[in-house]
Amino acid sequence: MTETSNREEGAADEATVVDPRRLHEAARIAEALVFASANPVSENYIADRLPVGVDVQHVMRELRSLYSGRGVNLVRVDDHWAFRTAPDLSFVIRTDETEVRKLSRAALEVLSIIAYHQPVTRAEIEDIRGVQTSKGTLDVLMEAGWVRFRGRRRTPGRPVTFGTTKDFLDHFGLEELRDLPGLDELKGAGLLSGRIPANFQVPMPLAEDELAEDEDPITQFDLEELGLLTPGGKEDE
Amino acid sequence: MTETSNREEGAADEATVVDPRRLHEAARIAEALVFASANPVSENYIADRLPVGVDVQHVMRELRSLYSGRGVNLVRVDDHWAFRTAPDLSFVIRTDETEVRKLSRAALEVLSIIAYHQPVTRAEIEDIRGVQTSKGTLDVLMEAGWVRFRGRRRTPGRPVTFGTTKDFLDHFGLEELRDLPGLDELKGAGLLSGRIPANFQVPMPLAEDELAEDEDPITQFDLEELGLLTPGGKEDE
Amino acid sequence: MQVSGSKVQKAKRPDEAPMDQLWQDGDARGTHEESLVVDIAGFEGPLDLLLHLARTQKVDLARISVLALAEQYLAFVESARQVRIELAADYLVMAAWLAYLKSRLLIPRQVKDDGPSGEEMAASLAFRLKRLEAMRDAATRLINRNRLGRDVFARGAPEHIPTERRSGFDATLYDLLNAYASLRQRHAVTQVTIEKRSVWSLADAREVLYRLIGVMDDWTALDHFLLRYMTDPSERATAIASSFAASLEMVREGRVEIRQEGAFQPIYLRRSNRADAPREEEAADGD
Repeated sequence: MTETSNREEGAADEATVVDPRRLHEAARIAEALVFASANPVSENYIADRLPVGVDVQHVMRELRSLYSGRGVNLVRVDDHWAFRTAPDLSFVIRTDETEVRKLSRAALEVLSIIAYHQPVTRAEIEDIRGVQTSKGTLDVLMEAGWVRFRGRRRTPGRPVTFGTTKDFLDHFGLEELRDLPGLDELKGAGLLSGRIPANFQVPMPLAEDELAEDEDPITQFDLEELGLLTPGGKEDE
Repeated sequence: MTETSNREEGAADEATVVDPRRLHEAARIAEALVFASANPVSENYIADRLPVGVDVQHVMRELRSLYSGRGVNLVRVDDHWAFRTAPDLSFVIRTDETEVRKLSRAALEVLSIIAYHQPVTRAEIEDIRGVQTSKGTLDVLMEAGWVRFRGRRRTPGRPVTFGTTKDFLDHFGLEELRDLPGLDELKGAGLLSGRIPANFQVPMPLAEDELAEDEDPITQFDLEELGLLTPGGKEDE
Repeated sequence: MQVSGSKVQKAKRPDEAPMDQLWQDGDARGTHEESLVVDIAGFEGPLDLLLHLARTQKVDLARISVLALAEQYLAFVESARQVRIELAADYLVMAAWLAYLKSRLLIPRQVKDDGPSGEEMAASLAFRLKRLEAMRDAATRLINRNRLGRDVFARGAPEHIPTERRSGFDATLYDLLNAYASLRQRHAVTQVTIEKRSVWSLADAREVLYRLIGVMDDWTALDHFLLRYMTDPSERATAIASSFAASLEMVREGRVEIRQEGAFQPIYLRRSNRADAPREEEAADGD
């Protein structure tokens, strides 16, 4: 909490009445108020919260010049104050970023079923969920990079099986699929209530590189045959 | 992570030669990046966006000291950086709508046990509290984003373990877990290991070793009188 | 800080009624018998109650008499019984353990006896009380820190969310598990009639017991203490049978080891080494 000496000069006009310590404190308050507010803050609102006898306009002018050369500027809009990224730096903030989207409830459900029940076919996913799964949901999960085609079930129709990816483990902070909590642990954590039937089971997922007994590995040929293109493969790159 | 650390090493040497203009520019960028986000921004993320050859740690240290006396401070949370209002100004900023999550006594107790003992299993939490954890408790803490499944203990039964999150550190203003209040004393007193420490004696003042005014130092004789023999007393074992 | 010593009264003499001690600590815990049930509900389990009782001994944990504490607790449980207050099983199991502890402290050790000594048990209890209290203090310190959203504030108008994730989607493990659990739950519940919550079975009691003996990994003969506190005299015979069955079940699960010297001898239990972190200890298995 040391005072900045250069302030004293600028404050010359009021300096006779306000001591620099008070002024510095006022600046800290104004700064914090504007920073924490979701909307631009009116000058009156700030003034009400400053120590008595401190001129709000003076304080704000000081603050504005303090921030003028910095990465963040204090700007005034209609008697309201707000912090904004310095215009010349907007490129750092918006470049490569795509907006991060929240996964829909449906997508979360499908993803969790795939995680626990893999290798699992689409029909099985629908059976567990009790509703049809739109193709879009699986696409989203593929796009996210968390779900992949694992193989094909050796049953009539040779349905494709789904599984999770390495990125899935990374994202959710799991070392291996076996780290997913089991029935007792979900119960213990309060995620499942005690009111579940005795035969209720939470499967222990198969490791990602392990094939089930009735599963064939998926090949490029399969993908082409099915008219499936690995997502992300074409679009962005 | 590994790539950046290489870079940092190399950059550290150059830091002295980097011209101040470049450094100032880097500081502006870092400032803008951290300022623009409500959540802590990872050091790697910042480093990726700084001019080549600038040491991110150096820049952040400089920025931290620049903001140290101000109304908004730069704080570090687990290799991430964030701007936060200065704690002494809370009275100005707090409004009636301001509210933090209220925790039950049980939830708070479980939270601190997880924080100090992590990674910790549910059975261990219950062992420390001597009572079953009610279903909702862990759920509440996980929903708050303060507690997470960490993995599994490499012991028979492979129980899942719990730990705290970055949000936990951020919420309680901790730079890292080592900053947990009283951690060293608790460790020193053997209170964080599952087993009774070898030198554990029944009689031991709780936090501090000073005796209250109305207390005499305890002696072996007193203990016998109380019907207690310390396990450490039998030295022949 | 929670209950401080300020309102707690003078050191206890053994002949004093323990209830007086308990209810005279006015703050937050009532002062007359009618509020008894509420008072018990105010405790976070038997260890919490013990901590509270320990504080009423005036001396701090350093100089606590574990024996006196055990007696106080047992007297409390007895009184609760007399006024027909139902105590949660956790409390009763602790009572059983303390009754056993008391017997170990009072009866001279037999040569052939290889259960834990009373002193070891007392030390274990004191350690656990101390550890719990330490965690409480830590919790208090934690909660009194400058907290985000209460004392310290983040940028109110964030301009972007920095992300290094290759994936353009966000979700936490908790979101995922929560989605899975509630989905499965939803479908499970539609198919079953809801099971009625039964009273504490002996298997449940054993589970709690197993946790209570936590730090004791030596042979412990808790059975008849457990039965005494957990059951009605009239049901004791069947209870013994089912408890024995339950313990065999736990043995099969590898959670406990069990031993009996001979017919009608006490049944000794201990936590199985397999179920826990290894500890160097030559098993004195005499069977």
